[in-house]
Amino acid sequence: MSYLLNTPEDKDAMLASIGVKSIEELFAPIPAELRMHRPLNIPPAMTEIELTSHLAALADRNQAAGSAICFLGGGAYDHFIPSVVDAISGRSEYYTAYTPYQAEASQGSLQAFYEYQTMMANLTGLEVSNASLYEGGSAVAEAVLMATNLVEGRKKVLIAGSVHPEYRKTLQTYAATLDMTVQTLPTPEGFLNPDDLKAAIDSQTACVVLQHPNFFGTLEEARTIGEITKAAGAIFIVSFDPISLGLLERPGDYGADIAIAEGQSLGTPLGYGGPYLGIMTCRNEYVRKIPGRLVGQTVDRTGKRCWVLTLQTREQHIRRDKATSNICTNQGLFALRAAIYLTALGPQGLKETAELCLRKATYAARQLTAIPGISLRFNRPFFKEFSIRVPAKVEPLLITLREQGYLAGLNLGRWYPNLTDSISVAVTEKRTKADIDGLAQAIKHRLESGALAASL
Amino acid sequence: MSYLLNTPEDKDAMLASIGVKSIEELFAPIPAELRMHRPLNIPPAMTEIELTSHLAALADRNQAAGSAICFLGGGAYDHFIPSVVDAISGRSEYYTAYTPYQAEASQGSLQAFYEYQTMMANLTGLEVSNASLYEGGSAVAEAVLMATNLVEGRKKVLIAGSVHPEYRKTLQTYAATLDMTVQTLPTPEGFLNPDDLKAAIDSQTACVVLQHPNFFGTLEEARTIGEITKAAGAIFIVSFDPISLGLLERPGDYGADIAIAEGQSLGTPLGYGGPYLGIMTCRNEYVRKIPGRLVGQTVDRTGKRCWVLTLQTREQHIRRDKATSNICTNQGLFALRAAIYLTALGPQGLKETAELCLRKATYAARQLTAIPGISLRFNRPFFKEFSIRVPAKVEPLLITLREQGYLAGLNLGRWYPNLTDSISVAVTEKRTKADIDGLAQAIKHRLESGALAASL
Amino acid sequence: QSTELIYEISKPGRRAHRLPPCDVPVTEPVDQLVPPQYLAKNAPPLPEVAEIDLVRHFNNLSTRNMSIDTNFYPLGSCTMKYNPKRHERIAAMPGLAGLHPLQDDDTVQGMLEILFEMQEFLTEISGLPAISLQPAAGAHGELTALYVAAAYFRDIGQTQRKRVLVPDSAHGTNPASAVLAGFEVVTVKSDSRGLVDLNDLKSKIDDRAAVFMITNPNTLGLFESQIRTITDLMHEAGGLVYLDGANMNAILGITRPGDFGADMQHYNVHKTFTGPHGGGGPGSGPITVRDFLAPYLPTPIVVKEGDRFRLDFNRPKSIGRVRSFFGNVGILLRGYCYIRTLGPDGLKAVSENAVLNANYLLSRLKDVYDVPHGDRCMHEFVASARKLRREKKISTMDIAKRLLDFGYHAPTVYFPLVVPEAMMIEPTETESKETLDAFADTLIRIASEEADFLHAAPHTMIISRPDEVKAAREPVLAWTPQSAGK
Amino acid sequence: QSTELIYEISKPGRRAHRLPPCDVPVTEPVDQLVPPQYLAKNAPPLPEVAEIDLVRHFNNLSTRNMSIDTNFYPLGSCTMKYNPKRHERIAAMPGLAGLHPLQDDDTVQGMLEILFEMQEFLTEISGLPAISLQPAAGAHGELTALYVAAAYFRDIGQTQRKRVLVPDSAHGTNPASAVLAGFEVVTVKSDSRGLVDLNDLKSKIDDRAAVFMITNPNTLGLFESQIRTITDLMHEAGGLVYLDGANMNAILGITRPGDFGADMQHYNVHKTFTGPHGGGGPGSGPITVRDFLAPYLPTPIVVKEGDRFRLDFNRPKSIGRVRSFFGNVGILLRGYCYIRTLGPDGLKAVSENAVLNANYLLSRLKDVYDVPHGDRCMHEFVASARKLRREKKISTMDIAKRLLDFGYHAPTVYFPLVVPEAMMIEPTETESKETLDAFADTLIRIASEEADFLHAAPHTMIISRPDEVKAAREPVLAWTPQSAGK
Repeated sequence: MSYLLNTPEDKDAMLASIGVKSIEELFAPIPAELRMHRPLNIPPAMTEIELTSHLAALADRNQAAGSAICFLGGGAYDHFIPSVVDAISGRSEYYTAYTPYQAEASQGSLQAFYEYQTMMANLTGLEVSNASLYEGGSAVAEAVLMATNLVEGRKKVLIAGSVHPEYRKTLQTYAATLDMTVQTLPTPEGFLNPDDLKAAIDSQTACVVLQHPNFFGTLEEARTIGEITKAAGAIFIVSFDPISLGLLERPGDYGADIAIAEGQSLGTPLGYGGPYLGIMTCRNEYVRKIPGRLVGQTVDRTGKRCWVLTLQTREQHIRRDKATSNICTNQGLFALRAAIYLTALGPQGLKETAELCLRKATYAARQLTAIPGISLRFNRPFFKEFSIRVPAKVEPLLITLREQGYLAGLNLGRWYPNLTDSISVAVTEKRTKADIDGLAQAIKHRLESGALAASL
Repeated sequence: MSYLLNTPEDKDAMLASIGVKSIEELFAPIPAELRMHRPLNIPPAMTEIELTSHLAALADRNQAAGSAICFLGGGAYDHFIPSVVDAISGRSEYYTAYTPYQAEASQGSLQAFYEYQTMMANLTGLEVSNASLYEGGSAVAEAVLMATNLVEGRKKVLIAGSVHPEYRKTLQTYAATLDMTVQTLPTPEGFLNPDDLKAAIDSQTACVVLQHPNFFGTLEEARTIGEITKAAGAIFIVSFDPISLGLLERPGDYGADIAIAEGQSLGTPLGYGGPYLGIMTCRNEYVRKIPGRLVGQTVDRTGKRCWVLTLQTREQHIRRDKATSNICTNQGLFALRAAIYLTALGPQGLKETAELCLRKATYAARQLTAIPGISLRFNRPFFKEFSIRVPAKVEPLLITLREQGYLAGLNLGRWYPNLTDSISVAVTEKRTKADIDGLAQAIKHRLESGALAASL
Repeated sequence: QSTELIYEISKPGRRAHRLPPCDVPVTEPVDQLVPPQYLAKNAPPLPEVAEIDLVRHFNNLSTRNMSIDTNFYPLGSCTMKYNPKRHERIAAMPGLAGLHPLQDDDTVQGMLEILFEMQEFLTEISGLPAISLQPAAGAHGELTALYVAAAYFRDIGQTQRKRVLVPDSAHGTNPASAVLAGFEVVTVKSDSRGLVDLNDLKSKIDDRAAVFMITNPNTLGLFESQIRTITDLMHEAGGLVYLDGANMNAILGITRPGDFGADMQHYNVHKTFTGPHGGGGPGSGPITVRDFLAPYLPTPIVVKEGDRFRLDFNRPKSIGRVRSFFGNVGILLRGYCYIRTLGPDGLKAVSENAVLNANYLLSRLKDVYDVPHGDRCMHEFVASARKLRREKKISTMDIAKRLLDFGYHAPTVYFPLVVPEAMMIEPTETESKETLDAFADTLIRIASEEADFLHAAPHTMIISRPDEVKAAREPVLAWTPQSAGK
Repeated sequence: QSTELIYEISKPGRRAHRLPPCDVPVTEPVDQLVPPQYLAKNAPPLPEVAEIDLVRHFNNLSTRNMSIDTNFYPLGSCTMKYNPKRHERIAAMPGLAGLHPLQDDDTVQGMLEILFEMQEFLTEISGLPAISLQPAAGAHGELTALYVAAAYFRDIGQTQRKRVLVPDSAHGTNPASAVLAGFEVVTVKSDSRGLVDLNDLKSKIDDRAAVFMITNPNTLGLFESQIRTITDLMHEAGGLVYLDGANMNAILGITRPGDFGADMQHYNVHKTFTGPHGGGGPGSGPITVRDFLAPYLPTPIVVKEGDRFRLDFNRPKSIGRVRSFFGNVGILLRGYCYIRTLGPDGLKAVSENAVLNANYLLSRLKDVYDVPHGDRCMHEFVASARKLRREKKISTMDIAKRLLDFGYHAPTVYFPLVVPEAMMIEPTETESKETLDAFADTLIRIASEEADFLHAAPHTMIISRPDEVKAAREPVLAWTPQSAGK
C-alpha cells in the first residue's frame, strides 16, 4: 500500500505487543451495526505514473492564464511571482511543519511570520498585524465582527456597494445569525459618494466598510469616508489591494482603523481561487480583539531573542466560547510567500510594479475607449482595473475573445443588474503592449464584424 | 545590477580600504592595448519577467516528450521520474554545494555519493564504483583507457559495431592521439557473433567493448564474449542499460571486468542530451586505476563513522600528469538523483519497471510487425528497444507520424548505411497500450494510403 | 546561529527583483494619472536586500523548524502524516495552478471535473449525500455547518433553538464556532470512561437544543460507542448532530458519520487527506450534510449536466457564501490525488494502520505513562504525566521540551482539558515500527531522567523555554528599530 | 545525529515507488520473452524503504552540507557565486527539459535557437570566432582543445610537436589533459612575481612545442601582463596558446583571450555563468578557437540557415566527438539565462565587482595573513599561513577547519603548489561588504586563537578531522553488512 510501512512481520509483532489477535479487534468499540460492510464506492488506486497522466490530461482541459492572455481581475490577479517565492516556500521545513506550538522547534516559521507581520504593519501604516486569515472575503467579515466587539451596543454595519460582491455576500452570511444589520450603500457612480454615507451613518453605526481601490478598480474618497466614519464614532474598515500600496497612500495614513486585504497578489498563484491569504492589520489599541494567530518577540531562558505565539488568550483553544474568533488553521504558507515576495520586491520593486500596473491599465483603457462605441463606465481615477461599457452583448463578445486566446474581462452584469453592458478589465505588470494592442484589435474586429452582421 | 550587492557607498568604502581611487585602477595590470574598448556585442539585460516569457516562447517552439508520444531511444529514454527525485535533488544544500573537499562541511553529499557507489556496485555485481563520469560515451573511452593501463603493452581495442555509434565515435577521438588501434567488429545480424570475435582477438588485444542490450536493443552473447575475452587475457568492458538490470543478469556475474553505462534512465530528464550520468564500476583489484572521484568510509578523530574523498593520489589535482584521468568536475547531482531514483524503486520496483518495458516493447513489436510489410530487422531477443524494417522511405514516414504526435523512432540509416530501411523503436514503462496501438494504427494508415497513392 | 531579522540586514539601494521597463508610452507623470491626494509620499518601508541575502536568510531560517519531512511529529489531533511529493508537482501544473477563479466554466472543465469527483468521494466517505467544498479550514467548516443549521431552524420556524451542546472534551473551535454563529454553548460532561455522560446529555436536551457537536473518535482517541443512542436522543428532540471530522483518519471505510447518525460533518482535508500543513495552514474544511439540509449549503456547488460541469449558483435557500471564490482548491486537489492514489482498499488500510500504530505505541508506553482512559484507542491516545508530576515533579511540558532534544516534535500537550498533564499522541499510519519504538524508548528514558535536567530542557535547540509571559504582557508584534533590543 | 545509511534502514517488503499494472496482454512469462540464460536469478540488492523514509533520510542528509544558498563559500578557482532560482524554474519547463537528444531538428527549433545564440555569445565574450559547446566540463574542454590542436598539427604535417608547456602554477587538469591527449608535459617556472618566467619559457619553446596552456588571470589571481609577449613567442615558434578559462569571471567585457593572443580557450559555464555546482557537477566546458582551428572542432555545431536552425554534422576534418549527444545543455541553458539577464553592462559589472570584492578582502586580511604575490589581485588571491605556521604552529588546514565553525566554507587550500600553506580565496561578486567584513573579522580572530584549540577544529560540525590515511590505506568504497562497522 502506498505510504504505509508496516510489513506483515511488523503487524504481527505490534499486535502481540498490544495483546490482540487482529487489527479488526482494535475496532471492537465500533458497534457492528454501524460498520460499513462494503468497500467505499470510490475508484481503485492509481500509481504515481497513472495519477500524473490523469491529472495532466485534466489540466490540459483547462485554459490557464499561462496559455491564454489574462485580463481578469475582481479580487484575483495574474501578477508575476518571482522564482524565489516558489523555491523557498517549497522547502520541506516550511511547508510540512504545522502551527508553531513548540517555539523551540519552530523558530523558522515564527521568525518568518514575525517578519510578515512587520511587513504588513509597514505596508498598511498600522501597528498590528495578525499572522493571516483565510482570504479577503472572510477577512471583511472578521473585521466587522471585531469592530462590533470594539464598539459594543452598536448594531449597524454600513458597507459600500463597490466592495467586492462576494465579500459582501460573505459578510451577510456571518451577520445573519448575529444581532446586527448590514446596510449596503449603493455606488451607482462607481464609488461611495460621501454624501450618501453622511445620510446613512448614525449613532448606531458600528463600522463602515470600504474597498479602495474598489471592485471596479476605481479609487474611493477614502480619507473623507474615514473622517465621516470617525466623526460618527464608528470604526473605519478598509479592504485594500496590497500592490496598490506601491503608489497609493497607506490605509493607516488616511484613517483606517482596521485594514484587510486579499493577499493573493503577493506571490500566491491564481489556483482557481484558493488557498489565498487574508491580511488583517489594526491600530495598536485593538490588539487584544484581533482574530487569528499573533507572533510576538520575547527572550528565552538565556536571554536570547526569540519568537512565540502570543496573546493566545484571545484564541479558541484557550478561551473556547469566549474567543475573539474560531480560527485555528490559517494560511501560514501564504503569509510566508507574501513575506518572501515583498522582500524580493522591496520598496522600489513594489513601487515599480504598481506604476507598471497603473500605466498599462491606463494605456489599455485608452486603447479600448478609442474603439467606437466603447466608453469608460465610471468617470473616476483607477489603479489597475477599470470598467468599460461595450456596444454589444457582453457574453458572446467575451466568448469570441476567449476563442482568440484572451480572457478579456469580467461581465459585471453577473453581480450588478445595472451593469449588464459592462466589462471589468484588469491589467498587471505582466501584460505587454502587444497583449493590450492584441486585445484592442480583437475587440475592434469583433465589433466591426458584429456591426456588419447587424447591418446586413 | 542583478545579483550585485555593492552600493555606491560600499564601493567607496572598499576602494578606500584597498587604497585606490577607482575600480578601473584595479585593472591596471591588464595592458591598455589588450583592453576591450567597446561593450560586448550581446543583447541588453532582461528582467526575470522578460526572461521567463522569452524562454517560455522558445520552449513552446519545441515538441517535447510530454506533448508528443515518445518512442525514441538510442541511449536516452523517456522513463518516469518519481517526484521525490526532483523534490530532493532540488534542495539547495545539494545542488548549490561543490565537490566535497571539506569533509566536515560535506557529509551530506559524501554519504549520498557513498550510497550511490554502493547501489552501482550492487547493481552491476562489481565491487567498486566511482562517484560518476560525464556520460555514457566518454565513459566507454575512459574504460578503454583504464583497460589499456591495466594490461600495459597491448595496443588493440576491439569494439562491437552494435555499441552506440556515438560512443564508438567518442572512443575513436580519445584513441586517435594515443598509441592504440580501435577495431570495430561488424554486427550485421544485430549482435556480435562470438566467432567474429574469436577471429579478431589476439595477444595484442587490450580489451573488448560490448554493449548489452546493444544500440539496437537486442541482447548480446555477453557471457560467451566475456569468456573469449578472458581467454585471450584481455579486459572485458560492458556498457549496460541500468533499467535492464531489473531483469537481466548483472555484468559482474557474467564476467565483465569494467562496467559502464549511460545513467540517464535513472532519474535524469531527457534535457536534449545532457547533463547525464556516466556510470563506471570495476573489479576490486583495479581500484587504483579507476578514473574519477571515490568516496570512502573512515572515522573522524572521535571515532565516528564518516566519509571522505579518497584515493586522491589517482587524481589530477594531486598527480597532475601522472593521474589516471583528467576528470575534475563530474556529474554529482545526477549521481544523487540516481541514488534517490533507485531508492524509490527498490529491487521490486526496478524489476517491475524492467518487466513493463520488456512486455510493452514485445507488444509493440508484435503490433507493428502485424502490419503488412513490416518485419523485425534482427532475429534476436530484445529488452525495451527493437528495430523494424519498413516498406516505405523512413524519413517521410517519421515526419508524417510526428505530425500526428508520435516521435515514432530513430532512422537507423543515420548511423548504419546498411539499415536505411529500418527504424529503432524504444518503449518504456510510461507508454500505454493506447499509445502503442495508436502508433501502430498511424503507421498502418500511412502505409496503406502510401500504397494507395503508389497504385494510383 | 544569528536571529537577525530580514529588516536588520536591509541596506538602502539593494534589491532582488527587478521590473522591466514600461513598454507602453509614458506620456505623463504618475500624479497626472492619479490625482496626487491619493498618492503616498514614500514607498512603504520594506526590506532592501539582494536575492542571495533573501535566499540565505529564509533557507537558514527554515532549518530552525521541525517538519514531517525531517522529523517524527506526533502532534495529536493534527494528523501529521506524510505529504506526498507527487501532490506538489501535480498541483504546480500550469493547467491547474494558473486558473483564474472567475474564468468561465467552459474554460475550466478539467478543474470542475476534479472538484465534482471530490464532492462525490467526500459524500461517499462520510455517508452524507450533500456537500460544500467552500470552507477554508475545519473551524470554518464548523461555522458553515452551524449557519446551515441556523438557516434550517429558521426555515422550519424553530428559532427558539439557540443552544449548541458540546462535550467537555471538545476542540476549542466547537464552542467558538457556536458563539460566532449566534448560539449559546452548553457543555456536556464526560463520564469516567471518557465518553459522553448520557444522563448529563439527556438533562440538557430540550426544544432549545439546536445542535450537538461531537468528535468521534473523540479527542481522547476513543470511539463513542453510544453514538447511535446519542444521535437518536437528539433527533427525537428535533435537534441535529454535528460530527467534528478532525479524527476521520481513524474510520475511513470502516464506519461513516452518516451511518452512525450525524446530520452534518466537516473534513479536515489537509489532515485526513494530507495537505501539507504549511506552518499553520492552508487547510480545507468541506462539509457534508443530509439531504434535507442541502438547500442551505453555500453556493456555488459543482453540478454535472451530461458531459459538462458547471458551477450552480441558483440555490434560493442557500446561506450564501462564507468566503470569496470556490474554496481552497489547492488543498482539495491534493486530497483528490490522495484519494485516487489509495482507492477504497488503501483508505481503509490507512485507518487500520493508523489505529494499529497508535495502539502499538500505547502498548509500549502504558507501563511508564498513565493512560487514564484505557489501554485501547483508535488513531490517537492521551497519556498523562500526572504520576511523574506527583512523584518527581516532572511535568508534561518538561517531557515535551526534552523530546525536542532527540529530534522528535512534541505531542499536543495539556489538551484535552479533561486529562491533567495530558499528552495527546497521534503517530499516524505513515510511521514505521522502528520510529515508534525509538520514540517509545526515548519517552521511557526521559521518565527516568533527573527533574532539574528536564526543567531546563531542551538543551540542544537554538532556543530554550521562551518567556511567554513577557511576550503577552509587553507584546512586541512587529520589528521597529526600537523593538529590536526589547 | 545518526549516520545511518539508506541500506541500514532498509527492510524487506517496504517500498516507495509503485508501478501500474501491465496494460498490454500478459501472454507468457518473462523467461519466454527473454531466454532464461540472460536473466538474473534475483533482483539487484537495492534499499527497501517507504517514501517517507527516503524523504527524511535525504532531507536530513542535505543539512550536513554547506552550500552557496546557505553559507559563504569562498572556494578559490571554483567561482561559487549565487545560482539564480529563475534558472532552475526555466530549465524545468517541459518544452526544454523534455526534449529527446535525437529528435529531428524541426521539432527543437526553440532549443537550437538558444544554443545558436549561446555559440554567438561565447565567441563574442572570448574574442575567438569558432566554438564547440560539446565538452561536459572544464577539463573535458581542455582535452577537446588539445585534440583539436593535435589534429591541426597532424593536418599541417607537424607531428613532431609533442610537447605541452604548463606553468608550475597551473591547475592539475592541464598536465593531466595533455597526457591524455598524447602529449608530453613540460613545466614552466613562475618568477618571483608569480608570473611566467619568460627566460624559462623561452628555453622550452622549440619546434617540439605544440601548446602553451596558460590560466589568465592565473591561479594566484594575477593578470599575466606579459601575455602578449608570451603568445607572440609561441606563435613565432609555430605553436599554439591555450587559455584555461577557469578565471574568466575576472575579465568579462574587459579583455578577451582572442584579443591577448590565445588560439583556444575553454569556459567553465557552471562557474563563470553560474550553473549550480551540484555537489561536484554537472559542469559545461565549451571551447572557442581561432578560425583556422574551426575545421577540427567536434560535431555537431548549430548553424542558422535563413530562419531555420540545424545541427551540422558535415565537417570532414572534425576530430569527431568527445561524448554522446549535443552537450551539457541544461548548464548551457542556465548560462544563456545568466548572459541574457546581465547583458553587456551587467557582465562587465560582474567582473568589476568580483575584482573589487577580492581586493577589498585582500586589503582587510593582508596585515594578518601573508599575501606573497602583492597587495593587488584580480578576482581572487592566494594568502599564506606560513608565518602563523612558523610562529604558532597553526597551519592552513587548522584555519580552514576552524572557519567551518563560524559557518564559512573554507577557501581552496594548499593550492597553487607554488605557495606554501596556500589559501586561495575567491569571494565572487555576489557577496556583500557585510559578508566580506564578517569573514575577514573571523579570519583575523582565528589567527589569534590558541594553536591546540585550532588543531582540534572544527568543534561544532557533525564530524571533525576524518582519518584520510585510513580511508586510503584500507579503502571501504561501498556498504556491505561487513563494512558497516569498519
